[in-house]
Amino acid sequence: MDISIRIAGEAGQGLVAVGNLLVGAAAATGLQVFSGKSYMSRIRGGLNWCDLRFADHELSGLNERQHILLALNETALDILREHALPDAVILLDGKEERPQTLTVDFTGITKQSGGADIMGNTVAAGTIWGMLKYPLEFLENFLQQEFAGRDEIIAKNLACAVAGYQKGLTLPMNLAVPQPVQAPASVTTGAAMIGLAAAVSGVKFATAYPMTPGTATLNWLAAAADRYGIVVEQAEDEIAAVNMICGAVYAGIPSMTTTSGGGFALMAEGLALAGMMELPIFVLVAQRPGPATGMPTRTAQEDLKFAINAGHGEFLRTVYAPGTHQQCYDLTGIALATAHRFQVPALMLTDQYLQDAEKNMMIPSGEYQPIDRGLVDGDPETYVRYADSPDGVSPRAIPGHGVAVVADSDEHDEAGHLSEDFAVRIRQQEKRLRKNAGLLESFIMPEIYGSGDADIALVCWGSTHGACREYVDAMNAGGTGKYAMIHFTQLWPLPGDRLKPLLERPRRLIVVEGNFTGQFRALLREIGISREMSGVNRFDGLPITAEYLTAEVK
Amino acid sequence: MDISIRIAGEAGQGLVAVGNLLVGAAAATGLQVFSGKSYMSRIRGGLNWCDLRFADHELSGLNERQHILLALNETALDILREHALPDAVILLDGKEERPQTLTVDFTGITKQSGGADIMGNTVAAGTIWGMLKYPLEFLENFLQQEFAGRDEIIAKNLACAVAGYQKGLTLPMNLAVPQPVQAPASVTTGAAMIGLAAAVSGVKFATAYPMTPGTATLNWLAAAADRYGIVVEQAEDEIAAVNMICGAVYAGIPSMTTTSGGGFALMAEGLALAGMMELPIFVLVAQRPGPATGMPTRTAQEDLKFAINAGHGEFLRTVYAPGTHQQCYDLTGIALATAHRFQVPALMLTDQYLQDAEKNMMIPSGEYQPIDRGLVDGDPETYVRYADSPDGVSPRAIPGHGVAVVADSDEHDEAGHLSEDFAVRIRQQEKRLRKNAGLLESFIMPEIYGSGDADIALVCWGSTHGACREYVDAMNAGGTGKYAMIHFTQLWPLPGDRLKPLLERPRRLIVVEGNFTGQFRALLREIGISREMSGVNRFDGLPITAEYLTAEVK
Amino acid sequence: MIAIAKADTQPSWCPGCGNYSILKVLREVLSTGAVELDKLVLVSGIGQAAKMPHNIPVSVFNGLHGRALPAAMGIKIANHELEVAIFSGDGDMYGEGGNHFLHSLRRNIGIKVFVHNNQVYGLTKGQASPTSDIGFITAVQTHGQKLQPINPLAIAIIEECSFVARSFSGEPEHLKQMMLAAFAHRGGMALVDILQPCVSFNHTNTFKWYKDRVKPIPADHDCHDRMKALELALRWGDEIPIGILYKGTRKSYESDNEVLAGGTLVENYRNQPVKK
Amino acid sequence: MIAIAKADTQPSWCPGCGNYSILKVLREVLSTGAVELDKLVLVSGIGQAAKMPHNIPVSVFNGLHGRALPAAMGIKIANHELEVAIFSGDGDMYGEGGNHFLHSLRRNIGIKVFVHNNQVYGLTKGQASPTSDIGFITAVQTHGQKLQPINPLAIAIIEECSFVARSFSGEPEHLKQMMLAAFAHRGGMALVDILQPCVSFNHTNTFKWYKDRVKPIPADHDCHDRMKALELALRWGDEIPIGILYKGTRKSYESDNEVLAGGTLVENYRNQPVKK
Ligand SMILES: Cc1ncc(C[n+]2csc(CCOP(=O)(O)OP(=O)(O)O)c2C)c(N)n1
Ligand SMILES: Cc1ncc(C[n+]2csc(CCOP(=O)(O)OP(=O)(O)O)c2C)c(N)n1
Ligand code: SF4
Ligand code: SF4
Ligand SMILES: [Mg+2]
Ligand SMILES: [Mg+2]
Repeated sequence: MDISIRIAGEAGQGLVAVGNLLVGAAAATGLQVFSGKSYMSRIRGGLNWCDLRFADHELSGLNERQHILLALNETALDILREHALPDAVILLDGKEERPQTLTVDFTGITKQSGGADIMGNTVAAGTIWGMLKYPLEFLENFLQQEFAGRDEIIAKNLACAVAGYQKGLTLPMNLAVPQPVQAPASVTTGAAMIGLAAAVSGVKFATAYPMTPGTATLNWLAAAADRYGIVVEQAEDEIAAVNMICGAVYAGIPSMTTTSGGGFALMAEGLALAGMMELPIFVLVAQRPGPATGMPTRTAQEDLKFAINAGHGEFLRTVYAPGTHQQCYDLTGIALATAHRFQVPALMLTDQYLQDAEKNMMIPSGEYQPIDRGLVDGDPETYVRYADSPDGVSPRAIPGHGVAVVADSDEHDEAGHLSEDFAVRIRQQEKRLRKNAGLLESFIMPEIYGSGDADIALVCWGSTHGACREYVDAMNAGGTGKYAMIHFTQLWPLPGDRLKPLLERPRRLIVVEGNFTGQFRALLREIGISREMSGVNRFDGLPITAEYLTAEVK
Repeated sequence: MDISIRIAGEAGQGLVAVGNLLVGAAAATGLQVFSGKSYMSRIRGGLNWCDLRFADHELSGLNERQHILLALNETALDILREHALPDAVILLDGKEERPQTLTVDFTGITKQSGGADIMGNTVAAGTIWGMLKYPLEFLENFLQQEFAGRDEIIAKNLACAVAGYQKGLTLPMNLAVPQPVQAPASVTTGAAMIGLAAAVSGVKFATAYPMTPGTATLNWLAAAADRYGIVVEQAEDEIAAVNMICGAVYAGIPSMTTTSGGGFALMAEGLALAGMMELPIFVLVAQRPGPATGMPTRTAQEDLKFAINAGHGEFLRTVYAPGTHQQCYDLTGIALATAHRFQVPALMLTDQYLQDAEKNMMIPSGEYQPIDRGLVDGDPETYVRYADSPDGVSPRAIPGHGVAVVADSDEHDEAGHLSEDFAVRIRQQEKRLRKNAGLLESFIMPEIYGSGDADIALVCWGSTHGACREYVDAMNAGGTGKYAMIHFTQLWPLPGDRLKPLLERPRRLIVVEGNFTGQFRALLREIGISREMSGVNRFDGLPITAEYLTAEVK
Repeated sequence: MIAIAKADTQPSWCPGCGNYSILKVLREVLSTGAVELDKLVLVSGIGQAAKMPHNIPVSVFNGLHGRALPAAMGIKIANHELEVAIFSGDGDMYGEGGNHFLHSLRRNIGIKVFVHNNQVYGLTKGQASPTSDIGFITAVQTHGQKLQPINPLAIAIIEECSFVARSFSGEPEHLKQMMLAAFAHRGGMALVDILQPCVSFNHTNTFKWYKDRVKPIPADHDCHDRMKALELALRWGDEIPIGILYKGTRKSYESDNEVLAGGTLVENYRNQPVKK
Repeated sequence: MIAIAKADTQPSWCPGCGNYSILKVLREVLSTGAVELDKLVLVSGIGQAAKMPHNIPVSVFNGLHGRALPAAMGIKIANHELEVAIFSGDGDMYGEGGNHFLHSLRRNIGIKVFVHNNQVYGLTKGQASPTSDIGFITAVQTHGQKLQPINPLAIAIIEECSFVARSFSGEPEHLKQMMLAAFAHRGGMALVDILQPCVSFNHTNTFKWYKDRVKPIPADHDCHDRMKALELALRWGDEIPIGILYKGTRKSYESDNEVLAGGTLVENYRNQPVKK
């Protein structure tokens, strides 16, 4: 049992505030919650919305259509009404009467309750809360918490919430609503979970040039910087950012940058530098639709093949893509640890949808557990940075601690010094690329969800996890066949031999991705999966949902 | 019948001058010639060499081992002697006697002949010419031509050449040498052929940030700029270069930039811009070993997958790689024309080996034959730049000619204006990507050389053409099996359906490439070639030769 | 399919944003006939300011963030009879685009560069820009901006840019004169840094803050005196000089190029080049 | 396998190159004990000058062309007790690296920046660099360089860099004093632009050309006077001032950072952060 609510209006109208209040109150009530943001690339005006879902089971994605639409202006109503469910409750802020629409004068109610204009958002949240007939106290408590210490503001907001709630109770509403299930009360975003994991894993330096939707993680880190002892520096451009973290990692601290496609494109040369110097930098690439500036505030999965092939020359990297909030946390730690273990750069692909998506969950403690950087002290007499070794991993010391650490972007000898010798080249390139065996061994096999001996498997990666899981559940419940989801969180390197048996088994294989060309399908072919595969793709800038899959899987 | 000569010494010692004299004289004599340069990333010192081949049949590559080694210093002798053929003639400049070595005092002879120090190079060239017993007059004529107008210099050089020649005649030498065959007398490089084709095809603006080995073409264009009316501008960085040509192409002129891996990496964002704005820019990527600075003066084929996937978001491009000097010329014209026809960026991959390789050939006339830019005038009332169309190609007008031409890096509507509408996004992205069908239709099928029903086929791309061809000839002559070469000059997009039959036929398929990981093999799998393929790879920075194939094909 | 288009008919700036005034003045300037519209190309990068060109019905090249200058340069080289004008933000021009800014000044190419300097990254929600004042607090600069603001005018004067001016969106008449002068300028690159309040993210340098400080440069200022111009450019605080600070006398790129001397590249495209 | 190594034992510069003198002076400076070698990291980009660090047996980060500054900044932030010094070329620092140059000045981070300014791209065989004089003819600049040379010292002064000096490889004693002063400087970024003859590709600005022109800055110059310093920085021609032009008084990045106040990041890595 779950319910979907869309709150829509102009940028700057406060719809995010309404959403936050409802999400916070719902989580506090013990409901399972999930929410997502859709916004335009502007600060005021336009049409933005915020989608909320409350349920009595764990949620992992959004809905295409909603049970309740709250339109904060008429444009929102006109455009979005047809996208609500046929029997949806439609609320409009204002005084204008419209057919099949409940018009509520939030501004009027706010005034009557003695609230400031901005508290119309509280009235709106109260109204919906009242319609859903959830206990008022949870909303009240949440408001008290939100504005803790500012008593006057609390009092006014409470008055507004109560007035809205009472209005809500009077509105006709015959939807069944999910009941609280003691779900975790804390709410977080994908962006925050990545930031938190980076902070507790020992990232001590983060630098970025602002770029939506990567900035959300940068902001989290900036806010946590003093707490975790992290230097956060805004770079003059993305090239500076990637070269700064190369320097910082060389000098001994785990470091990261956040960006999106265009900024990542500018980092391609620096990525090759990390490859050559064997520096475990960590780059978060939050995807959005391209090419070029594209749709800067929308979501996509278009940068997979670029991430895997970015940078000139041949060098190793690991590429991850979380699908859930928990995976955002776990994979960040794994990416940092694996990068340091093998001394290779790590990339993580998220996207606008996952960065901004809010969900309630048990948030990890935040206890500091720095990863093993794999450093050695080195003997001043004999130490060389790029000593050959059976697994390709060389002893890594850091400068300032008794040995000279020499790193070069040119081909270099074991000591790290520039060398133009052909034998040296061969030996070092073989050494570097030999680490692939270890990377493949540490590969995170895909999660198989649903039927163990499925006829039809949805292969997916990254943020489509929730939608695919829901779809598989629905189909398996429907009984028309046995369905499974095969969800990848590690995208490179891929062990073809271990994946083949898994991917050969199902009768049909459908690769689901947020792009036009079917990039992951191409990758699977590249690693030797030659069987027939079909694709479900979406590239309009909106996230894939279970409903989208229902419509598109044929 | 052919003969290989290596001239080796320090950077700055004039070995290129010796090589040029011999190549020029040999071509003038009517011999087939081919030469290549191997040099270190320094201006003086170190060890460089120049390899020459003279033959009575057309040549298309270099030899691993030589019949004659001319060492201009003892280091060159010490290092390179063992790489000459076992019965090679070894010449050393100087007075030091060495076993199995003909020491010739070029400096002394120069002095005696009244030449300046630098004319030791002429003496050396004369000596080799004498050893080969080719007619002196051709060397003399070539010198006269080289120094035309500077009579005193000519006289001195002639004296040196004669003295060297006479010395050469006295040296023991029992190698058979190829005889002239009326081969074309003009000599050119891969870099120059690309420049020439660009100039005659109508490139009017070239900009680059200097980067070996791309610079060779930039230099050619700079020298030809006044003649062809081309503006050549040195950019402050590669990002400026690619964005400048985007602007220039938008404004109506075919434009190009030259670079190498690291510089190309910096252009990835600009490439996506060209993809989004549908601008037919032309980028020459002259490859060298990476990652990062790597081996900046050596050769490689390591940037194929990067070139195909560079840039964020999904957009089309064509990627070419010439294998011969003629192909350098032809493909440049084709790349420019195809890019303009479909309004997509075109990339061309060469490498240090091909950029610098000299060969005699009939050089195209240089007559100006500008490509069709595919421009329309546009009706001021109705014109829109990105009008939808069945083949995805929209009418392209240019600014300043009566209609407003609007181009945006954001997703945009048909008029080119920024749009955040989902339907507009879908329509424009589909329009842009629809052009792929046309690109596939215009695909240049690979050249099949050798046995029509080969058991064993060498699949190769770009500059390994000559080596593979020679190897196939040798094997077919040897009679141990039927061999063929399947040589690709277009690398993207690849029509899997048309290539499949071709690539399924041979019993064995061996993919030859100048990289470690087998990038083209991976690409073939990606487009659906699932059969077994083996690879021959080289990644030490030197070009693949026929001898290398003989040793490595198993 | 959700059709956003209907919600997207107004310029996408916040009510009260200084960009509206700049747009209004530009419209006025263009309505004077000072610029031949058919020959005008408006170029921008990415940002709030960079959306400006879409509001004028002429040819537009709205390129990548930070890359307006090289794109404009390519356009100008291809057809130097076009009037190429950039309208873009301070982050775009001096941050991501800093290297192009520096080197385009050196080229002195005849492009008109109007920078909407709101001392903040507007579109990405309020981070410090290269011109933000020290102490400016944002979500990233949580302890306040510590980097010395860049001084683009001084740098332009150092590099002998041929036209260097400052104006303010809140002084429309002044801004109009600066725009007209920049468009009339024929000696090479013209830089007009326009102070512009961002009502959403810059609560330090507000309309009033600027209004209280801007002061026209005295009429007797000799704009060919480089040191005097530098002194003006270094002033920032209680008094901010607006007007033309400097005019250099170097040749413009396009007037000093051997190939362009033969006519525009575009117009010569089909002609057999004259072999020299 | 051809073994090049044997041919590659000497520094890879041309005989007579000014880089040898700079190397020699650096060796001298380091032999004075002025810098703790174990705490020294030499950083460079790519170019002839950028090969310099390989000749000193300390920690070295020889990064990408143009990117010495951001790499050095990352190193300094990770461990601000290291002495981080850049030795790189004019093309590297002011050309490809121009944006980092501009913005690192704004940060005033305690990195010592020595630029081997030979007014040419040496390693790539003689194209004009951002500091090449007007008229300089090359294979690319066939009609001679036309771009106004960049004035890095003036820009550094404008941005109030804390230490701005010029020296000449042909005045080893002067250069030594400048290096010592730069290494001793504790106030933030130090820029030393070192004129350096390139015997292979710059036949205009030769050893003699520089020798005839360089002139020590008078002892009474007040290096805290920004306008005076600018005047010196703008001089180029018959007389080229060498010495310390300017010293700014801004705080250094590392001394003004809340997190670094608690010790270096490297040394705090294993410690539970103090939650504030
Ligand atoms: C390569 C790249 N990096 C980052 C961004 C994100 N971005 C878009 S606009 C902008 C800053 C805009 O600031 P400014 O130029 O001052 O314009 P304003 O919005 O203030 O008018 C940034 C960082 C981008 N689009 N591309
Ligand atoms: C991204 C990139 N572009 C271009 C190059 C080629 N490159 C190497 S060194 C150099 C110029 C060096 O000039 P400078 O910094 O002045 O050093 P110098 O050799 O004169 O000492 C260039 C353009 C490169 N290595 N990387
Ligand atoms: S965010 Fe600032 S600059 Fe952007 S439109 Fe709003 S007020 Fe203007
Ligand atoms: S090319 Fe110039 S800078 Fe480079 S080593 Fe030779 S003389 Fe020195
Ligand atoms: Mg701004
Ligand atoms: Mg230089």
